[in-house]
Amino acid sequence: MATTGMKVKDLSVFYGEKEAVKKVSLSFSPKQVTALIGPSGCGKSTFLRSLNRMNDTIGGVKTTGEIWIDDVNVNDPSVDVVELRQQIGMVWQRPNPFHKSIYENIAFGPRYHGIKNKKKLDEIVEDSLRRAALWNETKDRLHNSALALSGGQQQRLCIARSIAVKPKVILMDEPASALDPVSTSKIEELIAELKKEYCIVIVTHNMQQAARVSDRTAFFYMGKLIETDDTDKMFTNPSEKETDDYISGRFG
Amino acid sequence: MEQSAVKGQKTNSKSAFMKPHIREEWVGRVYTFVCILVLIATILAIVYFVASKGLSTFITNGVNIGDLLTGLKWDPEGEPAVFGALPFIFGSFSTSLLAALIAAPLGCCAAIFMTQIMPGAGRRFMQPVIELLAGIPSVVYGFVGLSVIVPMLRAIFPGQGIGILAGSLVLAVMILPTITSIATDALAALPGGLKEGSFALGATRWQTIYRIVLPTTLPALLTGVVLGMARAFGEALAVQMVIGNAPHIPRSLFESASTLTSAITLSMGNTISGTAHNNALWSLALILLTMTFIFVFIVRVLERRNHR
Amino acid sequence: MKKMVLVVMALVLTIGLAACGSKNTTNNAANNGANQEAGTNNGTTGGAEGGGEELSGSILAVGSTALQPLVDQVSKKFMETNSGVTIQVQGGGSGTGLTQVAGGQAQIGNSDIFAEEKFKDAEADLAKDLVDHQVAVVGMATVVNKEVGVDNLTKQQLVDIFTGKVTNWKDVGGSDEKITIINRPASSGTRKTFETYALGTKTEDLQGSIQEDSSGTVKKLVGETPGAIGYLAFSYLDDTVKAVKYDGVEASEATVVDGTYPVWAYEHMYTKGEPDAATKAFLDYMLTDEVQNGDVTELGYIPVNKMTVTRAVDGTVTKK
Amino acid sequence: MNAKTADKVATVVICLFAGIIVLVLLGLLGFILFRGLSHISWDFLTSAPETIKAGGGIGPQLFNSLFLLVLTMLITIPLGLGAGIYMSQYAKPGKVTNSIRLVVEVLSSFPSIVVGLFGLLVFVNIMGIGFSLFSGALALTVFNLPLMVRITEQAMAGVPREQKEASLALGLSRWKTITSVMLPIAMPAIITGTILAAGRVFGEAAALLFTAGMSSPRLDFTDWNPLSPFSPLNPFRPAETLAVHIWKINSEGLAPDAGEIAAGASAVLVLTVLLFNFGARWFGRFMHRKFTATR
Repeated sequence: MATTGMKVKDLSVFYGEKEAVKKVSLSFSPKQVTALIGPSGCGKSTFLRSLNRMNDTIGGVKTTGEIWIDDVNVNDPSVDVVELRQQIGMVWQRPNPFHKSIYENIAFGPRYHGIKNKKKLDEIVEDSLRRAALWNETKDRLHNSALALSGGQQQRLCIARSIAVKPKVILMDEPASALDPVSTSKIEELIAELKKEYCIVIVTHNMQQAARVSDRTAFFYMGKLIETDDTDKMFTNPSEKETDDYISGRFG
Repeated sequence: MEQSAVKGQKTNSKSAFMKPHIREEWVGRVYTFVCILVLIATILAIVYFVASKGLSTFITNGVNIGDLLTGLKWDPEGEPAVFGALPFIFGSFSTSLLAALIAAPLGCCAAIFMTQIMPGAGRRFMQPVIELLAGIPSVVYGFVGLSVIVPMLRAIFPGQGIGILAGSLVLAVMILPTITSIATDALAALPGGLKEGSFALGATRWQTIYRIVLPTTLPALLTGVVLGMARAFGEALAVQMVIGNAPHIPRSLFESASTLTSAITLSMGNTISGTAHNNALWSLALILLTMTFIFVFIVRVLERRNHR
Repeated sequence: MKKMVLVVMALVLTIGLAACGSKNTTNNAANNGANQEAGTNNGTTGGAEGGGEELSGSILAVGSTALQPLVDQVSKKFMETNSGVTIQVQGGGSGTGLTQVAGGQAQIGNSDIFAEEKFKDAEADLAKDLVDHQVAVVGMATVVNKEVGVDNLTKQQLVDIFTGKVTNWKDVGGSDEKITIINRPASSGTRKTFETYALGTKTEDLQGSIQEDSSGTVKKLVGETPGAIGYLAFSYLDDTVKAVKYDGVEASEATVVDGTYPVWAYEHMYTKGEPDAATKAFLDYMLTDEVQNGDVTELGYIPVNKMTVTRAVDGTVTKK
Repeated sequence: MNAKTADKVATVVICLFAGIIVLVLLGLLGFILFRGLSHISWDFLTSAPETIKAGGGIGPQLFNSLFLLVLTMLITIPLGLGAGIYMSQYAKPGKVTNSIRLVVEVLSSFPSIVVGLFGLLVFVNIMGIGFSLFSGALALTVFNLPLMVRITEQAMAGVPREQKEASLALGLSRWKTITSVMLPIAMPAIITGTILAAGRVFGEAAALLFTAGMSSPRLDFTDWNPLSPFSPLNPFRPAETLAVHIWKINSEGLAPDAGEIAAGASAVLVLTVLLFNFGARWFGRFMHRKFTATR
């Protein structure tokens, strides 16, 4: 079902006068993981956040260019942002479960989108938690507070929460950078699993992680997209000098 | 809607109608907007009300605005009536300034105690104690001031006990919670690394507080003090009971004086709306309003500096 | 007791209404006697209820805090018999009361002083519409701290004190103690009365004098501050302060009534134009002997109909 | 003086000052309670006041205070929440928003007597509500509202941005995000603030002299029909609150035991505010635990 990718054309993002993202064109294919890498402040997070217009919530941000998901331009002012966001899931750097029970964290979205049937909701909760590899750990305490989970579990809960509303694309902003190595590898396994169904865009600082999980990689530097290619090629034989320097650790 | 093509869920089958989430959003926006309109309307009404009444002293009663602000003699029922509000302005400033001078060190010490010296017990015990001070009604403060502070001052110092010092003492206790809670918040918000860095360099706790903590939080502390002063400036009943209310600039801290608020409270009910005396009282209220604006403005400037 | 009062009231009201305009009703004695003691007599309420025509309406009486307790108490009794009438009594000060009644928001404006003295400047015309109803007389005594050792002050001595010519009690025959003046604010009716009838002159607020609006605070301050002098209505006098003679005349109800003690004022209840039926009935009820000798006396005022002298707006006193 | 000594001296001084504050408060409370507690009895709390006789109670006043508080809160809370939410979520940052914020602060520190006279003119006279609990509640709203707005705004601003974004990213509308995700998190802070603000309402006198009035009609505590003029629940009847009663008794009280009644009533008032304070802390903690803890 979720076979949609995204196409970005000439996307620029301004914080007031400052151009944080400069005319980036990039496309994300379905059932693939695309990693966005680059030094801090290169604009990759801003780029990611503009994909579901999350930057709207911050004052003073202006976005130009086109972002296509199916036949809809995300940046079109007439687009219903609420409906749009339902199709684009998002996971943050720090786990941010709602201050509710584990069950409510998952069921909250679907119920809002019209699924009132208790049985159906139960199914969605179980299914989402299973996909996030969290079911076995939480099935006995679904109605306990989500805040009592460990950091890694919370992050997986957040992923489960975002897939519960059946998005087409999942955006991940450094999803494992606040976690320990064990939790990190669990998240990475999960990403590999999820890519079978979703188009995933992940921002990461960790080059090994990018190499491990992604199919394609895009390198951002100073707000510009320097290079994008298959991950294997990027890490072995980049065509731009800046990419090579960054990957081999000469700066950043 | 163009979206419908990509929609995977049946929730939006109603899209021909108004979508529920748009309707809901609209309801929320209208509701909150109406609330803010009510708030603004209230503010405008009260400002208009005070300004129109307060300005009529100058317009209909022909009092010179300069005379009002700088005049030393207040004889509203005399022939001819004289309206000089300087003693009240002086009284308001001196009482609130003195109150702030008394309360600021106490409040800051309490805040330091609660955050730096005994964070656990301090917050659990001191905080409720100080918030309680904020909850005691001003009538009770005035009553206690009249029954305890005035006789005490009368016994210790020459004079009648009543006066600016008595007013300041009562006010100091009343504004203590404002100053303390703002100072506590500022000190608690200080990044832990800053202090630890100082300790790591071998500085004592006092050196750390004195050289690192206080300078960094100074703007916030000042904000607290100014807000406290603003509250002192506007307080009426408690001050009126202990200050004596003579419309003169007193020669000492223990001589009967008057503030803007005490002059208003004392005579407002006794005068008839529309008379020169009544209008003059509203002019005092207008001065008060302007002063409060200035106080808040100062706070704003301090806060802005704090953010930088 | 309540039922008793009810019966009496109904009677009084019936007669009061019947004999509109004439102040003295016939059943004085019965009322006075019954008032305090005859609690056992339950009476038969049924017949007495609404003896006259049924009154209805709501009355708002606003103003003087000094008059409020009296009006409040009497209004409650009045409402017992006239269930169709609701009376609200509020404070706020004489100025507020007169403003409200002149503006038509209240039916009755309670005031400590003549409306003509309050309405000035642009508002002077408003006083013309107001009809005065004098319901009680309040006497005012000069009070001093007990330690000052003075028990008589002449008018001139008082003037000297309140204008600041004399600043020590020894100059008026007391102990060696500095004088502290506890005054009322310039807008106060009490102060106006005191200045007009005790001092005969307006005074300015002196440096170092204290001004308090409430009788309770004045009493407390005079009682506690060494060398303090102030003035209080008779009803507030007690043994914490000392009332001094005025020109040798004792401040008491008797001296006020016979006109020898001049420091007193009427308590006014103003209506705008002629009052409506319910308001009129209530005002008439205020003047019945039952109220005058009962509640008025009980609350420390002096019954207005006992006075042997009357006083006009301009202060001229005439024997009745 | 070397650094160590200075440190010790400073610590002692700070502790001393903190001690002084506690002592002042305990002294204050002790004074009020000591004078008043002996006078408090069930009869005092429930019987009606007397004008000139001893032995009057504060029953109606206590009831009026509580009822007025409820009324005020009924008006203030929805308005304050809405306006606070607007200020923190919908208002565009800029000059207008800032100036509203500024004026809100001015209003919350404005002398209450002016608000009272404003209420007399606008609510009592122009709107024709008369001296009544409702007028009083509206007047109290005038300066409680800014407080409420500020409390809400600060509480909402304290909600982590990720929480809001997580909800928005799930495809929830802003309003739903505010009501279902942000408000519950901000709730403990709002409740604590509200209860503390309630204490201020409870103790207010000057604004009520001119709006709710200084006298009570006879109350029939058996008649609970809010439309009947003698029913305690009728919001359009005049009512004297506890704080106003204290003020009145202190200034013009004629009863022989006026002093004791004032002391007793003050003690009741302070005890109630104390109760509010502890209630606020307990409730805030309870809510916090409910929303965050493991259970």
